[in-house]
Amino acid sequence: MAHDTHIQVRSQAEFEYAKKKRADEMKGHLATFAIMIFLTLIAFTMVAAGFSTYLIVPIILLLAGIQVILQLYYFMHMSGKGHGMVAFFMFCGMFVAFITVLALVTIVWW
Amino acid sequence: MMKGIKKWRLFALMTTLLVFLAGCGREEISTLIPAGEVAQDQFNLLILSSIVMLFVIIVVSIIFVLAIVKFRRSKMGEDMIPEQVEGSARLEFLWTAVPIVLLLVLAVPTVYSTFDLADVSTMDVQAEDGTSTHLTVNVTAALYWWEFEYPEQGIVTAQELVVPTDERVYFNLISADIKHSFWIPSVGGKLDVNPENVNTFYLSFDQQSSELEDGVFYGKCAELCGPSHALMDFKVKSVDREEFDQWVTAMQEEEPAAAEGDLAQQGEELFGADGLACISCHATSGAGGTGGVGPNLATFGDRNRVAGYLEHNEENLKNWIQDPQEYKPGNLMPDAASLNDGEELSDQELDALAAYLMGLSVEE
Amino acid sequence: MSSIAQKKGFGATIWDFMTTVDHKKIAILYLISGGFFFLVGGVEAMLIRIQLAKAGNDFLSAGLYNEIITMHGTTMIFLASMPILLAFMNAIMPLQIGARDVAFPFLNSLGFWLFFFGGIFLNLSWFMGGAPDAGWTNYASLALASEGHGIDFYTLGLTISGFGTLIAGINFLVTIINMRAPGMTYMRMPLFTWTTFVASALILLAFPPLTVGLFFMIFDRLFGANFFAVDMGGNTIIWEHLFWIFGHPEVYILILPAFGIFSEIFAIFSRKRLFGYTALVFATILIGFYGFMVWAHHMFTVGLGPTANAVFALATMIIAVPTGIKIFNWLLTIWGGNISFTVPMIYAVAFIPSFVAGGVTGVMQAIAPLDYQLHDSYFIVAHFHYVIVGGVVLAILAGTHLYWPKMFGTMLSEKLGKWTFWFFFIGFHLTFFIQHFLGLMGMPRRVYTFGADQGWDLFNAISSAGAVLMAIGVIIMLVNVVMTTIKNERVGNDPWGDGRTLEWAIPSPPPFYNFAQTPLVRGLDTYWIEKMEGNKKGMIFAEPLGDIHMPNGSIIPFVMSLGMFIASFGALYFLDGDKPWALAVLVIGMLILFGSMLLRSLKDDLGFHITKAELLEDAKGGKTDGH
Amino acid sequence: MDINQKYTPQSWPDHPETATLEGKNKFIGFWLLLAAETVTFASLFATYLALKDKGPSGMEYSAAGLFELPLVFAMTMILLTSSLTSVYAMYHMKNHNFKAMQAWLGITVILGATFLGLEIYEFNHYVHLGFGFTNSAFSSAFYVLVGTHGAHVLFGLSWFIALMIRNSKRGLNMYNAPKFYLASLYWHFIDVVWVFIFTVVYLMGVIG
Ligand code: HEA
Ligand code: HEA
Ligand code: HEC
Ligand code: CUA
Ligand SMILES: [Cu+2]
Repeated sequence: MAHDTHIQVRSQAEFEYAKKKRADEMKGHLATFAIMIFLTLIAFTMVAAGFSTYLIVPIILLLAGIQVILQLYYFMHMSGKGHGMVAFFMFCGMFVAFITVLALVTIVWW
Repeated sequence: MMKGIKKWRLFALMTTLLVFLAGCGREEISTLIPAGEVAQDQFNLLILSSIVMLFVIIVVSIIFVLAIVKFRRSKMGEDMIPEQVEGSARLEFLWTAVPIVLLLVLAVPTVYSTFDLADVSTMDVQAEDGTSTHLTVNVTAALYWWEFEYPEQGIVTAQELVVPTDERVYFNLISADIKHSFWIPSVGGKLDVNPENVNTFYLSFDQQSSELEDGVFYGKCAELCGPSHALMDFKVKSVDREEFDQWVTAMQEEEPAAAEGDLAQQGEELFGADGLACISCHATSGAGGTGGVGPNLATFGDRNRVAGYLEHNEENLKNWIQDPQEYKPGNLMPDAASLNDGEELSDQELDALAAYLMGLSVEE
Repeated sequence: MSSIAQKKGFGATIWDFMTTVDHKKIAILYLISGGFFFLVGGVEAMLIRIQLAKAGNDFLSAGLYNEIITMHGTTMIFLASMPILLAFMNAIMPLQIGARDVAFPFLNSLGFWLFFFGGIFLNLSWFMGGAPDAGWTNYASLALASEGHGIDFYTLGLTISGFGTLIAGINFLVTIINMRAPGMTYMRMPLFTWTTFVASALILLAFPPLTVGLFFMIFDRLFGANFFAVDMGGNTIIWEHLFWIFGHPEVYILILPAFGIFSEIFAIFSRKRLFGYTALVFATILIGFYGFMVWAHHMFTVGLGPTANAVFALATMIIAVPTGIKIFNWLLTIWGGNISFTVPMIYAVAFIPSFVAGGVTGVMQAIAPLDYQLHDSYFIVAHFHYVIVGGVVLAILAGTHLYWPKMFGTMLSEKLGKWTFWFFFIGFHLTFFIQHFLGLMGMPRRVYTFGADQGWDLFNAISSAGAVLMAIGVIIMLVNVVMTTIKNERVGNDPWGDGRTLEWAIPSPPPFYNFAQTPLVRGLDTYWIEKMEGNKKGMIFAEPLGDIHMPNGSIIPFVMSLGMFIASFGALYFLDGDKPWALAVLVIGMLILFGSMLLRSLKDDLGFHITKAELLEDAKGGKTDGH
Repeated sequence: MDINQKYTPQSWPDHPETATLEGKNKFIGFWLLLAAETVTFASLFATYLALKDKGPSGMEYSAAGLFELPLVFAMTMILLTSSLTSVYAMYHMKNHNFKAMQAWLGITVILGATFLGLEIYEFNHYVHLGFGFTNSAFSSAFYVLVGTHGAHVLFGLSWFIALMIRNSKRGLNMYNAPKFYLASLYWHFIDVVWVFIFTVVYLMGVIG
């Protein structure tokens, strides 16, 4: 285990490139954030504006879903390299989460 | 030693057969001797699934026994290295497909029956005069006893359910305290009695209980509900429609039958508000309710059991009144002494109460 | 015990085990405490059977009987079966994949101590005012009504030990994902490793609902919340759902590792590669997956409505298919093999008919309308003891014999082992076969007594007689363990002669650093491949001999668990009114817990190195001390 | 791995969080924990939905009558922003810029603490209105769901603070980089949960 951290010093060019890439990525994150704020605003506005419940509920749930995907895939890098198992288990978790919620809203009464 | 296993399997098969041949248990309580449409359906499912399962077991056993007999080391030789087979797609397919087919055989009647047994749509069907065409009984389960209310007829009884034969009887189940489960094994499967909702189902009774050795079907509480869960039994009398109607009429008579004889009259006094005030928990008229604190005793003299499970005689009754905790740990009836300012009841007083209670009857 | 431990005094040995982070020693801890709880649960089972031996027996009172069945079920499932299986996973799985240790040695120790203190906490209820008495399922309305603190011992104790199990599950998953030796692809992993993997995944996703349910119960009973208080708008069915969303996967958490152990045994003692390895792997995954979609089959009679019942009935039945695939692949593994009937193999062989009998009654219960009759009757008791005793317990007994030499370096007596087997096996069928019929004859479960007028006397008496045979079997097993330990005849790497996987390639017991050099895996059953090719060194290695990095031992896991244990007493008595010290105890416990956590995060724990020179010394027969 | 190994931005690997086996283990293990947390919160949400507006007869408060959106909106914005600031912190972590990372983490902590403060204020407000933990099934479910989230926020804050203090003198290395990374993952997860809380509890609560 001692041997898996040999240090690799990158050339200047390589380094500049990596740095640039990270800066680009950060810009993407900023955009993601803007979208999230926007989605949140829509959700709150719809409720404040008092549209029909049947319209609002599915839409705000959808918006929440999109936000979660943004968080997971952009902020948390779930599509990144080495995230295969991670994604698999998160999806299993969401699957169990989904059926749990489904069950408790359908087959438990009042 | 493998012969041992073979012998065991034979032995198991024999016991199975024997047990089935012996009729399996007592008529009053065995699911194997169905006494109603619902139980019959369920029994048929039992037989069907048992055949399928037996088939599975036999197939597995044959392969199994052949394998362990044919390929033992004593036959194959100490040093023999078998061929390292990887697998066979064809076989995998076979033993995926065959079980699926077997399961389909089970699935169809399962789904059909599930919906059929849950169908209570005819419950509220009304005849032209506005009365229901079917009998409905509201069952309330309370810590270790059962109350049966007949809303259409305006009567209440406890511990012993009286129902007409050869028709569907609908049940509304609710618990007064914690969860119980309502089960009459020989008449049909159970349904839970939850504290937060009314559960509804139907049963039908195709046999008159008087034909049974004990004269009643046995009912059980099937959900752990505390120390006396094991003793939370009830009894079912199934009678033909005519007799049932008579019983209802008798129950509807407002006044409880007057106590006969001195002893019983003394008992009635003790029972009443000026005596031990048993009446504050126990109603003695079929039409009257007590808010469900204690079982309605209007039909006590007709009962088959005391407190649901003790043999119905004065001895047990007196013991019960003296010290209910002794017989049903954790039940909610106070012992006699605590109702009598801390003093034990005298034998004479007990005799009186017993005489009175045994005289409460609506059957001729 | 390991040779290192023996040289030390008794106190030092104890200290060693309290601070160890070595997966092999933690395995021994799990085995001993799980074994102890198995005896406790077994004694409780015997009490149950004595009480039910005849009609109207008054050996146990009604209330005590309920406490005993509750503790029997809870102990057997949470404190006996699971920990013993975790013991085998700890002892064997890292060896099977050629890892140096598990991914988080520190957490491994924490997981054990949490389980241990949780179990002790639960059992202390016997001495502190009464055990829980609402059944192992602890249904909410009864649990809320139960007097005294029994239920609180249940909820708090299971919460603690549940955290331990969750930690163990995560640990195994990461170990398998990240620490496989070079060449050990997923499709070359031994089946026991695969089943450990899937069972751990089930632990990961099934324990949270239980924990949440337990917390609700704690809040309701101890802090005045209303989740299940019907008159306050609560709903008791929520508990049932949460419990069974956990509960059904739980039974597969038990049976999958058992399947894994049997898979190893069938291959080893038939001297044959597992037939349909790929199918076995996928069946394992499928069972795990389906396991989450069937829980409501425990609730058919609750009144969920026909649609829910039908859906869950069908979903449940499907599980028979992957399980069947497993059964038939095992049969084809021994078919054409060269079967040697050692003790582990006898258990494995006996498992097949026993488990199939239990499995098919499960499918019968899945037929919802039929289950209206079967539910909460002795038929259920028969079903689950057939799958649990006929599956899990037989696997535990088989695994104990199979892996004893790997864990302790000495073989259990084959002769006594066979005696144990016959007593246990015959007793098992005698006890539980007849219970199917008791159920069909109308006998509900969880009854402390039954009347002589119901026709159940004879069968109950037979059932109790069977239990006595089982007890004799277990006692012979104990004798076997003691005698073997006293004799202590040492064995080599591969005592069964036909080992196929990596764990048989290193000494029994393995040195504390496991493989001096990480092995290179060239296929399924890698050790067998090397043996067949006549490799004298046993294995091919993936790296040259070099320094090995090892984690330090630590007492912190023990102290953290102790902190939770103490805090739980505080919580338990918190609302009692007459116990002002409860809050103090709660706070002190929490301080110990968080203090030791803080200590852990502030103090860097970088481990130590074993040098190449020491390894060479060790290989020559010298001793390297762990520290 | 050597804790004293010094790095420069140029020798700092692309993915310091998974550059060592220990890091990789922590990384996978932590994600698995998040999967378990997903199920935990799902159970809490499911229970909340089942018990929403359920209480003893004559219960005073229902979701529609209780919740007010302005405060929740503010809390949401604050927490979302703190998610972004923690992304900035990780950006600088990858650039091996320790000071900037600490600064952004500091901002994240301040935002998180504000959020927590508002939540405590909110709870306190409800309790004063007479909507206490023990009042109804609804109130218990509400406080346990939102409170569990709050407890996670508290834990996240303590984690950040402990990491910042502990490592303030030694800068970034292979030993602590994974820890910073995981703490930030945890923070995002908290945000994910909050997205559902404001949607399911507050927004859907207000519309009844
Ligand atoms: C190790 C534990 C274990 C295992 C493996 C199983 C396996 C199964 N169980 Fe069991 N079960 C329990 C432990 C277990 N169970 C416990 C503890 C309870 C009671 C809890 C309590 O209430 O206290 C319970 C209760 C229980 C119930 C609830 C009964 C009730 O309370 O009303 C049901 C209902 O569907 C059920 C079904 C099944 C099924 C379908 C399987 C299947 O997985 C079985 C699959 C196996 C086979 C079918 C055999 C092999 C297959 C073949 C040879 C192929 C061909 C077969 C066919 C075509 C049928 N179980
Ligand atoms: C892993 C799980 C497991 C295991 C292994 C067992 C094993 C056994 N069980 Fe258990 N059982 C359950 C899980 C298990 N059980 C569960 C979950 C319930 C439901 C509880 C509930 O309703 O809530 C239950 C319920 C249950 C009942 C029904 C109670 C009721 O409903 O009223 C019965 C009755 O016969 C029973 C019997 C037995 C017997 C005879 C054994 C035997 O196999 C035990 C064999 C072991 C021994 C015999 C050990 C003997 C030990 C000694 C002799 C010790 C010597 C001591 C020293 C040297 C110190 N069990
Ligand atoms: C506080 C209420 C209460 C009082 C007062 C009370 N009982 Fe009861 N009684 C009950 C309850 C509750 C049961 C049902 C117990 C059970 O089966 O678990 C019961 C059961 C009985 C039974 C058996 C019923 C049956 O169906 O077999 C009899 C007989 C009885 N009581 C007689 C009496 C007498 C006589 C008195 C007065 C001395 C009395 N009770 C006072 C509550 C009460
Ligand atoms: Cu009522 Cu059991
Ligand atoms: Cu199940």
